[in-house]
Amino acid sequence: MSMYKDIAWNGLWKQNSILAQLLGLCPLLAVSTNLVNAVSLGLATILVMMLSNFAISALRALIPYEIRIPVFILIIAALVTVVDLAFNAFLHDLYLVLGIFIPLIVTNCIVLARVEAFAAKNGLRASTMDGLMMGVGFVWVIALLGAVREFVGQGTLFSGIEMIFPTLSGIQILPVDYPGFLVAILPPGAFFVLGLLIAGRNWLEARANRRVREHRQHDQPPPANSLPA
Amino acid sequence: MTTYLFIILGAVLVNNVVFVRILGLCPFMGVSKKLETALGMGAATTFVLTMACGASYIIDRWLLIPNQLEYLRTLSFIVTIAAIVQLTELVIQKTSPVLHQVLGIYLPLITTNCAVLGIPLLNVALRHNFLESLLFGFGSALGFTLALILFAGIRERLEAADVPVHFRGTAIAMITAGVMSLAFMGFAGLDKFK
Amino acid sequence: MLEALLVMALGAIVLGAALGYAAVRFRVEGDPLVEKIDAILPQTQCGQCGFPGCKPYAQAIAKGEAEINQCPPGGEEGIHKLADLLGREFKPLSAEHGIEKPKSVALINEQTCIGCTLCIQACPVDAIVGAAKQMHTVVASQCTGCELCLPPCPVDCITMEPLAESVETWKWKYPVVRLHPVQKETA
Amino acid sequence: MNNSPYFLQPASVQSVMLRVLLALLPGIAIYVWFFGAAVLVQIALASVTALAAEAAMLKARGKPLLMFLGDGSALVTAWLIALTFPPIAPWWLTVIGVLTAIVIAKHLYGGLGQNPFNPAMVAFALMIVAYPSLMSQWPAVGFTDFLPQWNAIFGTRQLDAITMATPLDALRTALHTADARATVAGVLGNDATFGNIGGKGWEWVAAGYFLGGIYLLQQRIITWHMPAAFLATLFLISGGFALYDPTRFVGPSFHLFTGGAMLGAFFIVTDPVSGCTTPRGKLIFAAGIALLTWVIRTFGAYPDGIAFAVLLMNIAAPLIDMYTQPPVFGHKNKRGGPP
Amino acid sequence: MSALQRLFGFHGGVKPAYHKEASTTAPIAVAPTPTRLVIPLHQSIGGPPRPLVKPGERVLKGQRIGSADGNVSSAVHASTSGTVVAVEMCLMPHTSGLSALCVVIEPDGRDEWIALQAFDYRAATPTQTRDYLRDAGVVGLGGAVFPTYLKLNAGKQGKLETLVLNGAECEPFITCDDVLMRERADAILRGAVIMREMLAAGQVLVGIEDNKPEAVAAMEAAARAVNAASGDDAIRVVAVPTRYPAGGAKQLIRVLTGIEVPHGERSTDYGVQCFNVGTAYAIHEAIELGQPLISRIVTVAGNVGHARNYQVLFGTPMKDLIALCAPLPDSDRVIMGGPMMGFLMPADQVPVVKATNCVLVGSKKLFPPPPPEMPCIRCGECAKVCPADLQPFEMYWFSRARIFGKAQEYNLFDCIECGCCAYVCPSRIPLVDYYRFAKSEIWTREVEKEAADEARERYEFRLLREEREKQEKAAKLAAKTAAGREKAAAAVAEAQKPAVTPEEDAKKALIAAALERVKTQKELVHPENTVDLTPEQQAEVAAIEARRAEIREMAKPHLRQDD
Amino acid sequence: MSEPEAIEVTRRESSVLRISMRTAAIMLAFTLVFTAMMAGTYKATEPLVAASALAEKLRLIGEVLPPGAYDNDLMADAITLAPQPALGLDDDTRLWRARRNGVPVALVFEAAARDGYSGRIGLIVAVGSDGKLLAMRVTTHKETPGLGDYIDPKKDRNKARPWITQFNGLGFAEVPREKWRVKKDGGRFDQMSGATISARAVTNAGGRALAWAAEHRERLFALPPDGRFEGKETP
Ligand SMILES: Cc1cc2nc3c(=O)[nH]c(=O)nc-3n(C[C@H](O)[C@H](O)[C@H](O)COP(=O)(O)O)c2cc1C
Ligand SMILES: Cc1cc2nc3c(=O)[nH]c(=O)nc-3n(C[C@H](O)[C@H](O)[C@H](O)COP(=O)(O)O)c2cc1C
Ligand SMILES: Cc1cc2nc3c(=O)[nH]c(=O)nc-3n(C[C@H](O)[C@H](O)[C@H](O)COP(=O)(O)O)c2cc1C
Ligand SMILES: Cc1cc2nc3c(=O)[nH]c(=O)nc-3n(C[C@H](O)[C@H](O)[C@H](O)CO)c2cc1C
Ligand code: SF4
Ligand code: SF4
Ligand code: SF4
Ligand code: SF4
Ligand code: FES
Repeated sequence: MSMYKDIAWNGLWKQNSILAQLLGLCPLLAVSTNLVNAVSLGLATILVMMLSNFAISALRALIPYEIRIPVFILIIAALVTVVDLAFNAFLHDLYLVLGIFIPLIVTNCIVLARVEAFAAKNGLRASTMDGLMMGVGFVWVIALLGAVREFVGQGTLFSGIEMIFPTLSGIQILPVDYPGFLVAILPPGAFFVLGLLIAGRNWLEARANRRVREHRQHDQPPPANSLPA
Repeated sequence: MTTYLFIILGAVLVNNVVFVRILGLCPFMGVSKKLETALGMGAATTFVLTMACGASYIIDRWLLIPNQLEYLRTLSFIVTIAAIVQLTELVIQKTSPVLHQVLGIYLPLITTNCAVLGIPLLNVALRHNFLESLLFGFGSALGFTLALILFAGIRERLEAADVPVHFRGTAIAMITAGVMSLAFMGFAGLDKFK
Repeated sequence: MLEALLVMALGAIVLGAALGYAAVRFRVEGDPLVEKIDAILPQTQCGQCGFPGCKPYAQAIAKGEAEINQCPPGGEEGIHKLADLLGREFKPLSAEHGIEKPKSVALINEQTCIGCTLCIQACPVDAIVGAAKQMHTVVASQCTGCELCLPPCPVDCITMEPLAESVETWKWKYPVVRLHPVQKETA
Repeated sequence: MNNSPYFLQPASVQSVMLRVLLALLPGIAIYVWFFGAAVLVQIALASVTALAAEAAMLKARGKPLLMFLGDGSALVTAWLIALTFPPIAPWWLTVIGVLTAIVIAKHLYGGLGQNPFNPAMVAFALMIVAYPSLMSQWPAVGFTDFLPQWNAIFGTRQLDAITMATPLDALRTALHTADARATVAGVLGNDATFGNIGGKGWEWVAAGYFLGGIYLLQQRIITWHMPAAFLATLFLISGGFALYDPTRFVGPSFHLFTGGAMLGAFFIVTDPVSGCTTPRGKLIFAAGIALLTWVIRTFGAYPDGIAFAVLLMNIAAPLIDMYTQPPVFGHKNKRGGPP
Repeated sequence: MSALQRLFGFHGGVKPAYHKEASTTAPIAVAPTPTRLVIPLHQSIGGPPRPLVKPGERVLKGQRIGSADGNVSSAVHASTSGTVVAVEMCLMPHTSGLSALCVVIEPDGRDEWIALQAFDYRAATPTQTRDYLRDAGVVGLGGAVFPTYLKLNAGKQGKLETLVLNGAECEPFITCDDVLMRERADAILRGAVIMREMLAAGQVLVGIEDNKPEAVAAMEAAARAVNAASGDDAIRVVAVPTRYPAGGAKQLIRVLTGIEVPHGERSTDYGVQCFNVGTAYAIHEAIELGQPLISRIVTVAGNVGHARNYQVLFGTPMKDLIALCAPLPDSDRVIMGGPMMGFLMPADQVPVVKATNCVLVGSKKLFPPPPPEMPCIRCGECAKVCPADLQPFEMYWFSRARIFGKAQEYNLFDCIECGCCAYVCPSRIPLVDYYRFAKSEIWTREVEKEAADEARERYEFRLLREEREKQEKAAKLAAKTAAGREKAAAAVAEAQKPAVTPEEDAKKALIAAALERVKTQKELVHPENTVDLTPEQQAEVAAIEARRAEIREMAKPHLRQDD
Repeated sequence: MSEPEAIEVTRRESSVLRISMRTAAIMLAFTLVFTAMMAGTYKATEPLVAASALAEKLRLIGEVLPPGAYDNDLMADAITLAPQPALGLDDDTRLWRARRNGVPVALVFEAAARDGYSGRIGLIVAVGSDGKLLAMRVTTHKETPGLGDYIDPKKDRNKARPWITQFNGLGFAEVPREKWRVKKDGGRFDQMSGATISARAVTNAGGRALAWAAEHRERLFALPPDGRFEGKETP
């Protein structure tokens, strides 16, 4: 069981695709202009990651080393296309919101990176779990980024939610005459906010490390959370 | 002639892949710590991207469109690209093991460099002909390389700066990338004179 | 449907064949990276990194199975060099593998040594000379200070002595901490 | 106790920065003369914000407060922000600008001397991208009434009446967006905005900055390389295009005397920290800024390209420096011999 | 003579206040012999000399007490006659405040010379002359104390165009060369003539900064005489513009000849060689008078009542020297050398050595502590004044952050540590300290790297040995059982590549195994890891063995019991 | 070359061939399986996707012309427009004709303003058979976010009455041709201060579209479905 805990911890924090590995940055930065877009794309990404980790873990014995990358890509691209078509057909509203960002999942580095680093070496359940957790790790970061950018940029949250749930509507948090801070929504803002998030993570890590060290000094075992990457 | 020049200039400066189109960020962040490796990655990407644009044009034009198989575009493009990357990787591995090791996980990840899929798809969307596709791919890759080596130059200097502890490394690199993209916004509007 | 399969099949055959050919043709032997990493490691051979020597640790790093911050004798300096070589992020020395200590050499107290040869067997660089039931001595210039000879000694006659500084080995200090010990006349 | 050398020339960062502030004074005086005392309000606002932000950051980073606060570099940044922002910009615009300059562009990089980008220009670029309209609202020349200006800065009302497009903005808008019939001569003929050179008043402000620049040169705080390369390049390129098609391209006298050109040439391009340092590098750096400035002014979306041009060349500065190292003693002509 | 010389410039340089008048008003005085001389053995670049004397021994003035050891080294001599009271670690005139081996002599007041005999260098081969100079302890007196005999080698072409005599003396306060030239111009030029002959130099240029008109005049007069005697116009005295560091060898060579000698190359390969005028004088003394180098002219200046130049015996405590000049009460430090490049002494009792051209007494007023260091603002002032055309702020930037590779890329090792950059820096950064720090770190690292490489070799050798032993043991074991014959063959075949037929193989394996058995037994008694040792290590081992033998004797009774 | 070496080489050659064949086969297998999967999904979703695309197009038209206003099959009653410089169009576009009980109600077509602050602004316009502009929407634009983008109602801060709705229901009868300008140019329509250019571009384009429709209305309604309108034929 602790293995799954480690997988979860890795995906959510320690090996977090964005904060720790800096992979999958393009969709992260391009789509996080508001919270709704960010979460929607994040959910689609989770789906693809789970499916591809599952499929490749299942098929890994059949794939020769030399052509593993093309085969992985083939599988991921096929899965993405299937998800894309399925969304188009069955969840048309969501599909319209996400538009071109679904095909873009193919080139999200973390999908391939996880497949190559984890699914190709591990069992079915662990791999699926890894896909899920890595995906969740991606979602919370992109959601946070989207929320901050939307809030600073427009003073709102959940704008555009009506496109998914027609009964709901976005929330104007800051006064209506808030002039907005356009840069937050533009590419530079994406970089700035992500930089601040990473610095925040560094700060938390440093604090945790200090704790561990203090524990050490008092001769207590540190909280064990160590699975090699 | 000038249209071709504009395609390249536009791709390098105005719609720089990294700063404006927000594509190819993972290698941009990952392989920019040293100038040499940045140059290597830039060269590899330029080669792959130009090839990918040519190949994808041919595939799209002569295989997919005549057979009404546009839904296979993403798949066929990405598989072609993967194959090109794999070939390049094998060749580099043989000819320059050090470069190969340094580029580490990023060489296979060129495949998932969004730019390498995104630019061929954009070529289709912009209805470029074969030559334009090649030039657009080449120009975008140049823009990527430019961004990468400029960034590497700054990062080499930043390495020695007295940056606050929690911002050292990637955090300040992100902020730097932000200012760079801000600077590239200065080129906004230049493309309306195409 | 059929066109789709045909088109993709055509591509697959061509690419698969080309890749298979290339994979065999361009296969590389050996791993130059391990050598490069090993060249950075201090060769103390102390095993504090959790591997039975510097080379195995180098191999583990090259394979991505070990962090770069596990070698205490190499210190921060060594980690920086590894980070540079591998394009990874610098990390402070991992606390669980030990701390950086000043360079020392082993010294055998010749009064107590019983000549059991256990230390000779432990020393990874053959820096101890002597024969069975005779006193043993450390050749200081060859001792890497790995401390591996300390535990096996049954009479605890080995101590680690920090290397003293001489005018020749003296280093200029980092300018912020300016130290000029003004010594009073001793004679 | 310190090591050799045991005695030093009397010079300090503080005196350098103070002389830069001094050199800005003539330009500021003329600016106030033509555009009103709002300029001084902005300078005060920016200075106070800058010092407060600097102090807060120094404290947060555990650096000695007095030594760095007194160095004057934050004041230079603040003054340049105040002089490049519109004098009637709302107070919060200036405050946010100064904060980004000092906190993000300067202290996140380690503070004085370590920032790769020109802090004042980061602030300008960020603000014009975020608030393009507020950043291009300038008071009409000669409209120096203090009260409306004060209201514009601290009130919430937008005062259309007292604003006017700057010459650069007006010319660019007319030439490139309105209708195809506009010509340089036609637009420049509109003397509500334009004097003979760079717009009424603007040329005098530029002359004031020029004077300050000469003082900096004389004090050997800046070298001739950057201002000369910048002004010469801007002159040549705008002159060349004006000769080629005088209806579409405006000439050098306009380019040199409007917007931030003169301020830029002597005070902004010359920022030692974020610019190039080798002699050849300085020439390339400043010429690059001039070229980009002209391109952005002429074809781009933003009215004055200097901020973007400076940032773009800041990006390239480390590489330029690296590749323009002067040859080291003895390495000039390999294998020696008298030259 | 001096009029027609074309001069070249060098980049950068500064003009600090010179403060030279005070010490040039009086002629050179001879400093009294102190009650105790502490003569460090290591006084030049290169390996430390081996001590030749033991405590209690009587030595004569000029007697060799340390002999050159290794390729780059120079002898050391007793400065006066007396008794060696100790050969021990004493505080060195070195910034570190560390001690090194010194010969402590109690003078007997008789000042008795060894038998002096001039050396007929014309009759000797160049190598003999150089060996003679090495044993006479002549080293460069311009500050670098590089053994002079090594520099008296004409290089690839076998001859030189120009011999440069360095009388520039560009450092503030220092006037030892100035007064030497004023008072002993003839002797200097006699030394120069010897050097010129040894180097087969075409011309001799004496470079003197133009703020020393008396020295220029004296040298010109002497040069006229020598030229008249030799009949050619080979020696010329050139007044060079006063600008620090015009006296740097590379800068002076550049000013006088236009030649730039790159870092790390020998100037002789460019047809020039540069010596300090004091060195020339020392050569004259060594060769024509037979006197080894036992004293030099030292300027005592700074925070003293009357600054002056003294002829000082090596080993004289600086304290005694300073006491001659009425130091002012607020004096707080002693500096060896000038204010631009000098080194802070750990205490004032350290001895005068060959490198001591000046003993500078400092005070807070004279050399105020620099204001706190600010960050570099890249103003480029330092690059403007750097005589080596470096980018000091880049070197500083990377040295400060300990990124030494990049610092080296910016040519850190071309820096001559002249201090010009730190002198002008508005941020008052002790730039040179950073360079010194970076340089010594880089050197240490190289040493460590070598040690690591050696350790790797030894480790790999040990692994190999262990592997071999394991195989041998396996073979032995296999050979023991009759059934294991084939196995042994296989094992040995594995170990030894060339394959042989099975029968032959088995037989051989048996023999080999038997042999190995004997060998292993031997090894068990005496592990064989003492092969491949260098002579020094063997000496160390031998010394240890000797000690061990002693201990064994003492320990015998106890050991028996254990048996 | 010595004997064993030669053998070694041939062996390697043959293994290269074998491996190539093997990888090709595996690639082929994977490709076939996954392409089949995709093709299957495509076939299965094709009708749904087509329906969605249609709905999307109708939604866009619906923005300017409510579905209740007509009863014919718009998609069937469409013609192709050759490039129309008067509308700022360089390419072939479609024009839809809305009728109710066979009576012409409105024309829906694309138009473009090429003098936006940052280039082309794409529009879709519905003009009633009575010559009134029913509604206008911006489909594509590159105006400065936060400044010129209020022309798109989604970005307009005034959600209650977005700027672009002020044209609804106005024709040349209500606003004379020469007053069909922004107020700053002496016309009837508001602009956002600080971003006149965008407003001016859209307003002028609306006026031009109205004039164009008035000129060609009869012919446009008269053309057979799927016909082609050149524009220059009628004087
Ligand atoms: C092993 C060794 C041999 C040297 N041989 C010579 C030589 O033959 N000729 C020479 O001019 N310098 C020789 N050098 C000296 C260096 O070039 C030295 O840096 C320089 O002469 C002294 O610099 P200075 O003139 O600034 O004191 C040698 C140095 C070393 C380490
Ligand atoms: C910055 C600097 C300044 C120097 N100034 C002098 C000087 O004024 N006079 C001098 O004789 N040597 C000076 N030297 C030492 C010379 O570089 C060189 O070592 C010496 O002239 C060689 O002669 P020597 O081997 O006889 O000492 C200086 C060196 C440096 C690096
Ligand atoms: C960066 C920047 C972006 C601008 N973007 C727009 C725009 O998208 N639409 C627009 O109409 N005006 C835009 N403008 C404003 C124009 O330059 C011009 O000042 C304005 O349209 C004139 O209108 P006014 O008369 O209402 O002030 C922009 C200005 C700047 C500086
Ligand atoms: C000649 C000169 C020009 C300067 N120009 C600028 C400038 O354009 N922008 C700025 O923020 N600071 C400027 N400074 C101040 C200072 O260098 C700046 O705050 C540093 O970049 C902060 O590290 C200048 C200083 C000098 C001496
Ligand atoms: S800790 Fe370092 S020195 Fe010790 S064995 Fe491991 S790598 Fe070698
Ligand atoms: S003597 Fe001891 S400390 Fe030294 S290398 Fe050998 S085992 Fe290590
Ligand atoms: S003089 Fe000082 S502040 Fe100026 S560039 Fe050099 S080191 Fe930096
Ligand atoms: S100390 Fe070095 S860097 Fe500084 S001026 Fe002298 S040679 Fe140049
Ligand atoms: S997500 Fe775009 S390159 Fe990684």
